[in-house]
Amino acid sequence: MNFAILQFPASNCDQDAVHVVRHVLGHSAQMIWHKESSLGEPDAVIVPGGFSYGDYLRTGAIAQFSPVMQALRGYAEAGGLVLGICNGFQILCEAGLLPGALIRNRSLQFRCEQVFLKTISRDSPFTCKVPADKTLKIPVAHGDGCYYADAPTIARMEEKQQILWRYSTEQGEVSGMASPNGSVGNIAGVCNESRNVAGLMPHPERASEAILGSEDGRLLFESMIDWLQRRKPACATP
Amino acid sequence: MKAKIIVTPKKAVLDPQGKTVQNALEQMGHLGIQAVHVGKYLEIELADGDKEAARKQLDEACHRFLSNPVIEDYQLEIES
Amino acid sequence: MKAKIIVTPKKAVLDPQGKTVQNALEQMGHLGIQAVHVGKYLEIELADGDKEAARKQLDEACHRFLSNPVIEDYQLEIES
Amino acid sequence: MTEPRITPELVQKHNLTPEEYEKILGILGREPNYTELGVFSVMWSEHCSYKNTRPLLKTFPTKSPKILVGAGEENAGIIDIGDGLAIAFKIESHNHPSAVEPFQGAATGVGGIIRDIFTMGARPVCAVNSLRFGPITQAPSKSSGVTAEIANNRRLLSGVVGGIAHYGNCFGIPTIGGEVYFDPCYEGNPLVNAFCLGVLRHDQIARGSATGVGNPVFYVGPATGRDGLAGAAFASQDLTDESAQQQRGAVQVGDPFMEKLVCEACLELLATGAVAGMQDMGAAGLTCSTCETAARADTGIEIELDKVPQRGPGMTPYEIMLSESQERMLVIVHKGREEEVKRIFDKWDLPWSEIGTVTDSGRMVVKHGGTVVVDLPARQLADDAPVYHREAREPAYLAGVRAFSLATVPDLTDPREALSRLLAWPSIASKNWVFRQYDHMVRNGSVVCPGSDAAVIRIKHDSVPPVPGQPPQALAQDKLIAVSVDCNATYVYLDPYEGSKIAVAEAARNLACSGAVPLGTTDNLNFGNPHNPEIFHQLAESVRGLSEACRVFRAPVTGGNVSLYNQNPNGAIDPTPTIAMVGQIEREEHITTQWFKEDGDAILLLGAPVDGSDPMLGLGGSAFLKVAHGTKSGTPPRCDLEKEKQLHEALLALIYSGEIKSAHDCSDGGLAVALAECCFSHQKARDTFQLTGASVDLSSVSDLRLDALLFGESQGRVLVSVSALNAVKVIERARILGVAALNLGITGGTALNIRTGTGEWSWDLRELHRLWWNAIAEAMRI
Ligand SMILES: Nc1ncnc2c1ncn2[C@@H]1O[C@H](COP(=O)(O)OP(=O)(O)O)[C@@H](O)[C@H]1O
Ligand SMILES: [Mg+2]
Repeated sequence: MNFAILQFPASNCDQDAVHVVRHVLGHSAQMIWHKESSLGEPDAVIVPGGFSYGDYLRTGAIAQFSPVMQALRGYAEAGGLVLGICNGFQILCEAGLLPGALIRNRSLQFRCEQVFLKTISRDSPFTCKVPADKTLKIPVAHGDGCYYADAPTIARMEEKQQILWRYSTEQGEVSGMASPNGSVGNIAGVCNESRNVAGLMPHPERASEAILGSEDGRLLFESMIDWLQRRKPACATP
Repeated sequence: MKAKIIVTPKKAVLDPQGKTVQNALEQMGHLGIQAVHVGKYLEIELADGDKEAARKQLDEACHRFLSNPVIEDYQLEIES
Repeated sequence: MKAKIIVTPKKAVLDPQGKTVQNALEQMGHLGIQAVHVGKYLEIELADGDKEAARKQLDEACHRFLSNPVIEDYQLEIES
Repeated sequence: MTEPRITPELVQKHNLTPEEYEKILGILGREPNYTELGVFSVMWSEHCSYKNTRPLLKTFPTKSPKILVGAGEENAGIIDIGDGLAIAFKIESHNHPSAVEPFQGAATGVGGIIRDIFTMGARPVCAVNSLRFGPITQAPSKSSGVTAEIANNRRLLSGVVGGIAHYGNCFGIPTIGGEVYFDPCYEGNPLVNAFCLGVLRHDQIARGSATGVGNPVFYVGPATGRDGLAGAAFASQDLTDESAQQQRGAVQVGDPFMEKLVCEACLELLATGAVAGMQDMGAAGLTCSTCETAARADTGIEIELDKVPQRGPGMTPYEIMLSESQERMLVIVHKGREEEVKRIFDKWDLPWSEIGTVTDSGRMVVKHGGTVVVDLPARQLADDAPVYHREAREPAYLAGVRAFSLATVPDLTDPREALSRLLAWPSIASKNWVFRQYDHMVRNGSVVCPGSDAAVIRIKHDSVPPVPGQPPQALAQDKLIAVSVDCNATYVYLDPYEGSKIAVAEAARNLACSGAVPLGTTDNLNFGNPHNPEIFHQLAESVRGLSEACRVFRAPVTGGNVSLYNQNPNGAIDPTPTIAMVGQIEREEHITTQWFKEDGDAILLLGAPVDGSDPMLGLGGSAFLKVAHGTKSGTPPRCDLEKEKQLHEALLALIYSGEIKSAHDCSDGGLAVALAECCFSHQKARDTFQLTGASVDLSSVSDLRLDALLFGESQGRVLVSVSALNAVKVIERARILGVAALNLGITGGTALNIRTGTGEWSWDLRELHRLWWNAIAEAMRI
């Protein structure tokens, strides 16, 4: 598979995503500079973490106007797979490709720690390979990770099973203490209605190798690859 | 010309910063504080010109960019 | 009563956020922008009472912790 | 515009002595003008010239076959780590700016040290910090309310940590470790020492020299403003209300976003081969970077200030030359390759300007509005600052603290409360409130995160800066680098020589506990005013101890930083020579962490349980004496360097043989605190801890005071756990390797149980852990 990884000024997890795609998963990865107006023809796009534009004004606010985002919109509308991680999630929300917004952590402090995630819907290209009942250990590192959407939006997302992950305890219990940021309903990651665009605050690319303490994050990438492989013959370009 | 923009969190949105400031003020002995909201303030210095055109342009920017309508409201004011 | 507080970076101090927003606005096609300053806005809802006393108290709070006098200026306004 | 006339008062205001001014007149053969005086004052400040410490610093060991760039040659030293790869690292202080504005002061400190590293051509891959503040908790005796001092110390802690987090997180560098101590001596004068380490290939080393006559000089980064005017000079005088007030008008604000762009652009640029030399504008900004690059290359440099991007109108040459606006670089480019440079800066949307050329005149010439405003000999300015051999006198307080005897302190009968109090004491308590605010995992290399003796990162092949047109070169194997930063300043206060040896020994011991062999050291000498002979004595004795210890551990000093004048109205800080030591771990299997791994393992103590030849039995200057008896006195533990070295080598040999499951050194709080930390320091995830109980029996160590046995801080001790089946074998091997080893007990259960000749006690681990884990957060919540 061929992954495109967007690079904004002050993306800083871009190389981490490339590393995991190339050297852990053995697929190909290409960095796309934000001033490009075309994505090429990737099988999937990752919008990586970081502090695009220094997180000034609002996280992800400025990046949404980069030329590459126009191309990304088209790509997503045509059904292409897009995964936003951390700052990437914030950018996708700001750009309107995902519902909701991410606001300051309730503690008002940055938080970097391992958390556990419960997968809420396994019916998506990002979760299809996650075993039922498995909690995922994946780290977070963010200051603005508190997910917010108004009640009607949340209700609609729940109905359409757009909530993919919630913060939980190791045993899979969704409790307030398990959340590092105070998100509505402990939401850690969501997808759009057509399920081809997803975003999450935790960093699966930092949990893809045993030496870093967890390999659970790999399940997300492996889900995408599996889904693409199954889809590929039917529709060559999404 | 100068544009002044105030961006505030929507009332329904959690405002932990407001809450923290309120607690701190109360601890300092301030009485009768009913609520605190913390938002952003932007000041934009503009070349002199058509005020109404500037307002229109900036209103658009506020809506698309300077505030996020999912979580925030804004007020725009232009002074000449 | 309502207190409105605007906190802005001192003019002599670098405002990287303002500069970045200015660049973004220019890239989006806004013309004639000479400077952008990004600060904080606080709104404090107060029980009705002595306006001057409230001002004095809040002025103190602005100075002590609502703004950072080393790098920021503030304006305090009280409406009844 | 008229410039001030040079008067003796003006010279004095620039912190130059009449003799120094005479020397300047001698060099120039004329009077300097106002701008030139400013240039001399910053270049000849302690911060830039090391005029008070140079003779001392010369005594450091600085050589080893692995050193590629040695101390003092460039902005940071460089050490070979094999396979054509190398690391660059350095520590630097930002104490005074942090006292004035903690958030921005600490943030710009991080920014400055990161620039020092990528200036060398290295990609910054991790950061570490060492912090000191006044107390953040009230002494238990006076419990009502919080004093203004304590409130202020908390404000400083919160600001400094916030600033480090802001800058490092946004830049995208993992902050993987550090230390935090609290002591009244730092009230009003906190210490903020920031360390950064970067990686590069040998052929990527960049030099800070202006070579090639005729080469153009580029300025890149944000416009120059009036911020941080003469910051180097500010750092080189006592911190007073007045000096702080002055500096307040010109606080530097950090822009990590800009720094990230500058770093990426510079690394990309270096890879093109178009760069002849590069230097960051740190302390003394444009002044220091121009004259130092010219001095190194033995050339001259000429710049035009009209071409320097400026933030506001009307800046004077004096202000432009002395500004310390952040995130700026000076780049000397091979003539004819300017277009490549412009293309890369434009790609990253960076402001840049061509401001001058390299000349062969040996002079630093600055023009403004067509006239020459500075014309000085670059080399003499950079290298000929006066050197002082200051007077040293043994401090009077030492006699008093040496006279302290244990006989005046009654022994403990029940240690339960003492251990709880020590674990909740902020200097010993978990620092999670601090490091959870730092992104310590970005860059996918943090193998051992904050919470163990040393942090460990792996360097994978894509950690190295790029080579154009080439895919990242494969590495035979990832490299593993360990870092520890240490200094127990109380020991240094009580005995500058012995205490400084301990700082180095502890750093080396922490590395050994993680499975690493030392490669090199960088030090940050934080002291008071060197004009005071007693302080100079501390400094000289400290350097003697550091040098000796670095020699023994084969950890040569590759660079460092001196921060003097750390005083507040109550006097000087405790002498604090912070040591950051870097080591290498040969193989992944050797990485060792401090916490117990499972139930049923044997707990062994390597090293003698107590140093019997120490009259204070390890209690001098101990955390226990401070917490339980409120005294900071006695002679500190002795440090037998040869014995230490033998211990580290034995520990490493045991780690290599695969026997060691965990290793943790005994430091602040002694054996009991170290044991507790082994039981509970492993955090699996947020709010999810691994608690592994232990039952130990110390009754074989007879004839020892209970407080000394449990809380004494004798040096040269490490707690390890091994599979119970291997215990006898490991003890035997340790003895063969010349190290005493004692089987203390076994892991397991939910309590820490300790038995001694006089009694048996038990602590509930969850309770102990709660105290230790939450102490700082609880103090900071108020
Ligand atoms: N300022 C800090 N930043 C990051 N990590 C820190 C900081 N202070 C302490 N830590 C981490 O907390 C752990 C315990 O620190 P410390 O008590 O100083 O250890 P030791 O006594 O073994 O040197 C270490 O892993 C250290 O890196
Ligand atoms: Mg240790």
